Amino acid sequence: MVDLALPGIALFLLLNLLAGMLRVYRGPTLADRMLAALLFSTTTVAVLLILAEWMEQPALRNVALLFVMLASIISLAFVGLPGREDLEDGEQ
Amino acid sequence: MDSLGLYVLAAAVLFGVGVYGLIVSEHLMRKLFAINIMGNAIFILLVAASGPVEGAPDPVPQALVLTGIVIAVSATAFALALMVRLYQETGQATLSSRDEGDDG
Amino acid sequence: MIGFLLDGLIAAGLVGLAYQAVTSRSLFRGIIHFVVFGLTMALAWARVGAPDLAMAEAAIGAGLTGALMLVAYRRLVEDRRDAPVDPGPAKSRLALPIAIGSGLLVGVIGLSALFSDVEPGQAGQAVLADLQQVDLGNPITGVLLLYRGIDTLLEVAVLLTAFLAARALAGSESGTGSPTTQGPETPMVGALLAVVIPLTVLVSVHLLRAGSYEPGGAFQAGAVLAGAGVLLILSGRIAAAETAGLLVRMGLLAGLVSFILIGLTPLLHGGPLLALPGLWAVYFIETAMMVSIAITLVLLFAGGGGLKRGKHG
Amino acid sequence: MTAEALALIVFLPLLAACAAVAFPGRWLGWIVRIGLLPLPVLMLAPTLAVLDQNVIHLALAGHASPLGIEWRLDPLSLLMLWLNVGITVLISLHAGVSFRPDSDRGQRFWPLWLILFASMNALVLSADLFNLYVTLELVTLAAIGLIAVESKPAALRAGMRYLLLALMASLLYLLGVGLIYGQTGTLDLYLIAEQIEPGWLPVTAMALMIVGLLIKSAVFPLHAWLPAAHGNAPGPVSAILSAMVVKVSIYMIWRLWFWGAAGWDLATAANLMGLLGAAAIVYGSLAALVQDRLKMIVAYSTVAQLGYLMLLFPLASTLAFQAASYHLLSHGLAKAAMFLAAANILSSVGTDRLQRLAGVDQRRPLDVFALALGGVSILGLPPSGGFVAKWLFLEAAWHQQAWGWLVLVAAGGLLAAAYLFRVLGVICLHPRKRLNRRQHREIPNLASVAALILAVSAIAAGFFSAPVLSLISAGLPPGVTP
Repeated sequence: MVDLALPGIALFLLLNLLAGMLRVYRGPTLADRMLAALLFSTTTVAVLLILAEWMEQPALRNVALLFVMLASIISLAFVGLPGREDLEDGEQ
Repeated sequence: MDSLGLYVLAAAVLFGVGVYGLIVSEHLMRKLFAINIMGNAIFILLVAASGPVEGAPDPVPQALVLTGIVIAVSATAFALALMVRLYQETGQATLSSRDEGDDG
Repeated sequence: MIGFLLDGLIAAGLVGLAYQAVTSRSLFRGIIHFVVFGLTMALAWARVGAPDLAMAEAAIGAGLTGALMLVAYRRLVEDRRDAPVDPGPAKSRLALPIAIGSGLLVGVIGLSALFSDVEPGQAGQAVLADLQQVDLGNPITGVLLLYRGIDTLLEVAVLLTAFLAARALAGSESGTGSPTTQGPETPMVGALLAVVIPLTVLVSVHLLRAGSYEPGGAFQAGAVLAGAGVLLILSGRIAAAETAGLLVRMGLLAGLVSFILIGLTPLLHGGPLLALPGLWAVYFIETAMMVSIAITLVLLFAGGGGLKRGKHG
Repeated sequence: MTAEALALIVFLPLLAACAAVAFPGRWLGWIVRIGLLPLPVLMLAPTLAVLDQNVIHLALAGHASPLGIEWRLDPLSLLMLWLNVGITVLISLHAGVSFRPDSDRGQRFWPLWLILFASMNALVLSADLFNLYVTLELVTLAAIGLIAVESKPAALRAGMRYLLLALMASLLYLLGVGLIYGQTGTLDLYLIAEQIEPGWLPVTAMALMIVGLLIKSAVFPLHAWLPAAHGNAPGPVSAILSAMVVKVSIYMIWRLWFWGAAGWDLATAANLMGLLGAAAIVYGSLAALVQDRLKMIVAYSTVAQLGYLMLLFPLASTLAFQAASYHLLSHGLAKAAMFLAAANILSSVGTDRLQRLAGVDQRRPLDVFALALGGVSILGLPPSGGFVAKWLFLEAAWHQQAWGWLVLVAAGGLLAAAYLFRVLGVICLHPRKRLNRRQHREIPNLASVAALILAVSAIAAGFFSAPVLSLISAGLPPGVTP
């Protein structure tokens, strides 16, 4: 049962991601998309940590670490986009 | 079929999506998405095409893909700079107009 | 079985995201999908037993490429508000058949390559056999620096060339301004930087050191370090300058020059070209490459020839 | 000695490029000289070694293949190396004037120029399929950076189209490399040749790599990007693009075809390649005939002349090898001369539209002379280098009783004559002098002298063919019998 638990959780988290992606896809506001994208990175970190245990590849923890660093950078890069409201208007 | 086969199938579809995007997209940045997606598809095939060595994946194709990723980002960065410059000069980020006879 | 489900989900996600990236209505959304595609790609690499590639893809393929795309998008929007940014997709009757045809072709090639009974690669076997004599735990770092060093050397040259070519384009006109965020004075940004910058440096040094015995290495570490630089630019602490100062230029070239010079030294006493004189040389070159990669990527992001203190520096 | 010389031939220009980035300003001129001028002298050691031993292997980092990467110098790669060194140094004379090292443009130009030079040297030496991919990417990026260095809209657009196609081409090549590694477990071209059997996967892999390289070398019908890119680049860049950059990928196809797939029966595919070449010759020449800009005419002429290099595949004899290699050499020299001359005329008159060039022979006699001499070699009149190449092609076709190819080579010469005489006719035979004196801008003599030296070398190549031809016949691929 235990060997099913870890991949099961990973699968569940991935399904969560899929739901999150629906938000990225549907929007409607940029904030929704942003939050979904952030959710994506945190969930991926969790998936990677679980995979590290399950696949017995401790190196994947380093990958997770890297994801955490990237999340902060990408979020600031998103926030830094200027005039995003009128962009969104123009493109919808 | 094992997991690697699944990823090879995904790579095939990704390549198709990339080709489709390359043809359909007018905007240069979308063309770059498409080329990068095709590149990733090929990277998957590169790793999948070689058999394991002593039970572990062969390190050589992985090193090649690592090199490939860095080259892809270099080319993409330059292409983006070229696109921005083209846009500043012409107001277009596409290749649609044909004025090659221009001797500027 | 459950692993197969997991892989199926990741594979389906890859395809969906890729399709969204190339066809989504707005370009901005396309970029988000592309970045998320890259992150999913990293998961896929983790699943097929390639953690080095997972790291490289997450940091370079998704993170920095995404950041570069965002900043390019921003320049497009800012430069000419009158011109339409995105003309939308073209109609082509041939697109779908060609795409399906090439996808099928690649699929047939890939599957038959996968299921043809391949021998273990001679090169891979030789690498693992030779690494027994060297105290280097990560075979990929071994391939990159000891056995296929010239690939890596030229790869660093490719990155430098991309920067030089992009710099040669950047005219004196508008559009070279650094992409700072709107509210760098807000206390949150300062606090974020105070935490994230030292952490980023720490993580990159960790990844660099890890590269000798487990997945990691100069490229991944350099990309994370570049992330710190990108943060500093976005918060207005540093900005693009017309020309590079001496320090930036030295950092830009450190990797390539030290690799070439160390690679040439064996010739002085009749040794083979590019034979690194010891593991210290591997570490030295990797460190120099990390610095060069980080600075090159930051300069590409800043969109200028050099760096200077920013408005909020 | 040879190892040291080869190392410097690749790394000296690369180090000079780094120095040019590190110390911009007054030192740049000297850095460039140090990076370029010792190269012809350094070439002597490898040349003597090849004359002595025919083939030189150099295992980089002391690891022979399959573990490491090998450099391999044989007569064909020696010829390419000499061609690259010679043409680059001569074009650099011109670039030294048109991109003065102390100017802002010069500082953007020279690092990329040096990297392009170094990367082509590295490409010619490499015998490793993946290393070839890396060097080819370096060549492409540096070349496109140079095309766009003046940021004219037409050049930017041409560069962008070139870049997208080149990236796609690299992906096809890379997929082929991956399949080959999966099948053989090695990346060294010569080890692959021993192990690979013509099953459907290896054939597909070869086909993918060759199609990718055909795109990069702009062989008909994949030539669409070339005329715009070569016609809109700055003068020295057009010259090196036509003289060397497209040739190195054709060189790679030769390597894959004749050395990599040595034992395969490729008769049908070879005829197909020959037909592509034939179509390139006819289409390129006809397109050159209707262009109204001088540089575009020269660029379409490149499309046509590349077709001759494809005739090697169906003919595949000693004579054909000598012909194709000599064509590579003489076309490189002649085309570089013509592009430099055209660039001089363009920057002097302010336009290169043909109808406005009437009477330019009185303003720029040296450039028109260089253009004419280059043209003589392109259309294969004796005693030029081009004549030797075309004569050898005719002889090769004659010996194999391949009458179709024979007629094609002869007709190609006539077509070339048509578009070149059109150019010279407009420039020199004109009822009244229409060139406005006020539009005329002085440019330094050295720019014209560089074009003239290249043109004279293209003619002189006709007199000194014997040692080169015997060198080439010493380095034939395994399948080809003398």
